[in-house]
Amino acid sequence: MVKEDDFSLKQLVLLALLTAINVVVSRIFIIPMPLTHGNINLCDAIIYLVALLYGPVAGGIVGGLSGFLLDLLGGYGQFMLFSLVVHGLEGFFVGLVFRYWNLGNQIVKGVIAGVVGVFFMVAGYFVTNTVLYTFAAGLASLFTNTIQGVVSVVIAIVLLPSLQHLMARYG
Amino acid sequence: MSYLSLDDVSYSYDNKNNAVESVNLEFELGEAVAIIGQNGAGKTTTVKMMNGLIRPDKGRVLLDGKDTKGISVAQLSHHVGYVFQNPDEQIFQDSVEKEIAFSLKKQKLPQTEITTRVKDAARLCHLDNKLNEHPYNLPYSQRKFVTIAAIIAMNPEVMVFDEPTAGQDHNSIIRLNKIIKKLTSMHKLVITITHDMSFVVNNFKRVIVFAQAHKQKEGSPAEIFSDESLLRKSKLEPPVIGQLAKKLGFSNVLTVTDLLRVVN
Amino acid sequence: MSLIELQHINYRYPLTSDLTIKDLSLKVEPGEVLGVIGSNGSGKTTVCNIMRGFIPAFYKGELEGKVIFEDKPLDTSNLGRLAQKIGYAFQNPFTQITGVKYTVYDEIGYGLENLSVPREEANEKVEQVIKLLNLEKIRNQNPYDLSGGQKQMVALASVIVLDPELIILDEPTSQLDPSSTLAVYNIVKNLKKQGKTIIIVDHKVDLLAQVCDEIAVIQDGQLVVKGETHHVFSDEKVVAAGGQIPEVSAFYLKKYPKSKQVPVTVDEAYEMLKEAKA
Amino acid sequence: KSLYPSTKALIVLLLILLSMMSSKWQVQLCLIAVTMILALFSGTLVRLIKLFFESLALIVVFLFVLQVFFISYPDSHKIWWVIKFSQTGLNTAIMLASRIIAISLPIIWYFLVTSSDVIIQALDQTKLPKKAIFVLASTIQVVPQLMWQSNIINEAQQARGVETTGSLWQRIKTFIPMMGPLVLSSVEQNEEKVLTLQARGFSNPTPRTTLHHISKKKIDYLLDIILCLILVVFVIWGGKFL
Repeated sequence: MVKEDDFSLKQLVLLALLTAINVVVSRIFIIPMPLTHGNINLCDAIIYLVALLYGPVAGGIVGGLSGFLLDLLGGYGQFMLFSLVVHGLEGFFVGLVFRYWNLGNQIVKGVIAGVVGVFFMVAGYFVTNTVLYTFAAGLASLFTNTIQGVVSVVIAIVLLPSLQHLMARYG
Repeated sequence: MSYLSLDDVSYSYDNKNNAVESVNLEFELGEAVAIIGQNGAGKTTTVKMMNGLIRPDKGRVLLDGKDTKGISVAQLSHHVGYVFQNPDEQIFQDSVEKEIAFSLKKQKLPQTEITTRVKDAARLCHLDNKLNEHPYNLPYSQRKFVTIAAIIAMNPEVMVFDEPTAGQDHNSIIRLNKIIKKLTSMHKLVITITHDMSFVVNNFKRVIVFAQAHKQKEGSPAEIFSDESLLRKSKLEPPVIGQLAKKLGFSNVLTVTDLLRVVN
Repeated sequence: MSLIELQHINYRYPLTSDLTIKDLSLKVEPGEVLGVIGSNGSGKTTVCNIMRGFIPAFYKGELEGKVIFEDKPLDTSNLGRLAQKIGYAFQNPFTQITGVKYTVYDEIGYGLENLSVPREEANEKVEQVIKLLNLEKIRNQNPYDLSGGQKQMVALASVIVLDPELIILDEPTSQLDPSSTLAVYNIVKNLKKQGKTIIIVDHKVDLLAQVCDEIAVIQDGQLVVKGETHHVFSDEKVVAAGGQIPEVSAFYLKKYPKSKQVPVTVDEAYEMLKEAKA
Repeated sequence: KSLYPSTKALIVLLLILLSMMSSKWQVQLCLIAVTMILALFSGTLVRLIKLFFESLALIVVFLFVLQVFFISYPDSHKIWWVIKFSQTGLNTAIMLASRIIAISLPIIWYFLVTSSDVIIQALDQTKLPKKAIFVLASTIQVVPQLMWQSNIINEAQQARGVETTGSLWQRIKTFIPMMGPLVLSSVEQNEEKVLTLQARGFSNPTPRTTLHHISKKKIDYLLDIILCLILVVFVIWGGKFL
């Protein structure tokens, strides 16, 4: 896991802040999606962005923690612990692929990292729904979560350059 | 008929205690008015009614004779500009120029019009050589001028400043002073909430005092700061020169120039 | 012997071309209350950051010159440990809530926990500070639910409770209303009585002049003048440097130009005017 | 209610595990009853039920209706158009609904009887790295703070002509003006926040002390042991009963 001095205090405060921002943004901005009878929120997009910008560990922490807190605050207590793991892995692997797998230009890398992330998220919730409910519920979640994931990857890739710009300013 | 009037307005945040109770106010174009009082006295709640951010539970807000009920904040913003206390709650563009131009672009004004308006507003706020800077590279006090310029560029008839003097140094306060003079000379109505009493006596002819959700009194600085019981009730202190003048036996003297005159 | 001394400090922030601080030297004696004034962007906050060791330990950039604290070069290797020696409060009340504690009481005690103060002693200290700053009413509230003025008081309390030798207050009242501002200054007066060394940056010169033994004026990263309060405000250099002087001093100077000593409070002004007439 | 946080967590964990291991709705009902009793004793029953209806009831009903009337099973018979009824569906639906309720109620209950400051306090006393605790604690506290700030930003942007209500497209357009200041000012304030923590001695190397201490009582330890035993028993022989 993380060694004590792997994270400076500055990064630590930033992680907490990013997680909080993710929770707030995901709760405020909900895009109604006609196709899925549900909503798309920006939670995954922000997890991808954090992972792309700050690497696997940050992605994992922000992902896991914000998934956990969102379910807690949203009243989906039964999902809470699963989300911690699923979104945590999602963020971690997006960061890992993007940072350490040399695949050419940033967009290609971002897309591939994103696809890996979507895979973890979709598979994770398939398992979650199967365990918690039924196999059918698991299957049903595949479709909605794939849409959620793909939209998130697109949003993340679009916003990435301007945020990299911002990050260069604040370090 | 005055340009902006609050007609017996009341408002409460929690349905129990009124934050503002039965307030009547009339404003004309070309005026500069200061609103003073302790935090929690109802100042901000009152001015937020002027641009519709808060809708009165009771009473009406009339702009140019028309009830503002049912007009959205965004629409009202073309007539009533509001500068929030903390500039960081509205700045998001990556240059001062874009930040000032943001609302104008939303209105789809022609580019030449936008350019002149941005330039004029920036010049008034001493930002003309900062237009290409990132707002967050500027110190806090200058970011505040960025938000002031952004509202001035929208060219509304009424401008509300919420504590523009907080955190400002001597020169910036002089600059604010000039901005307010210029705006009133352009026949604008300027309403300012402030805690700085010497700023009040040096710049405003009309002062409104709030305490405990009520408008306590309005009048000239001299009328306000000579009313001992009012000051006690609203926990206000006259500016130091006023205190000194009183000790020396002069009433209604509030500024350095006035005191010099009477002493000599 | 001085408590803290800056010797020929030059400092440049990263990615900037100009020096923010230029050859600045400054001494603060133990028990002294020093007011620092100057226009925005003149480098006041930077000077405070250097004294607290935030520069160079947190903000990088090029720092030249020496900072001597208690006769030794300031040890900036661990900023946390330094908290027992130098207290620091900021301008913005909102950033000064740590966010990890749920009551004012715990927030004030957070520093003591970090500095390994034993439980009983820590609780005693927190109680004392709560009494000193009159925070009884809000002790069980969540710090985030407080007003700006109250937050600033809690921030001050959190610094005072660590009982540091030197307290640096960087524009502690700029976002506060008049009654909260007065409360902050009353605390400073109290600390002064206890013999604390305090450095305050503020634009409210009328209040600053009442508590400060000395005033330093900074312009463009340089020390323009430093001296005894009543003398400093008679110095033309202060106004020339964009510094504000107390209104009563300004009045007195206009009435009696070329005075070497000016009043800074209403009472002083009254006395001095009476004397001058007589 | 006055139990130690981790003991309460253990109760919740046990209830959830049992619910997941079991495939009988009767067992689920028992578990729900147990939670209700717990809530009754801690004086939170009314709020528990209220919260349940606010958050979960709709989903439960939705799933129930979906299972019973829409999903095809071998024994489905058509009622009208796509609506059909099946006994298997009904059984599955009862099972599913009771399980969701059985899992989520204990969790809601836990957060009703355990305030987050107590959880943080308990974590503080463990040997977990203080940085991890810091991230968790500060995130939980900052969320409402940011929510509040986003309201002010909303007002500030309306005041410069941004329409924040209306059509979907209208609201998407407000995204940048809303999020920009929120992110920028938070990041901007980040440095000062870090320095504040330093000024409170955060990175002091000596071990932390704590102002308060909440201790495990005998009953906590006792319950811990009993709960673990129950768990072990069910894991080994549970299959037969569940």
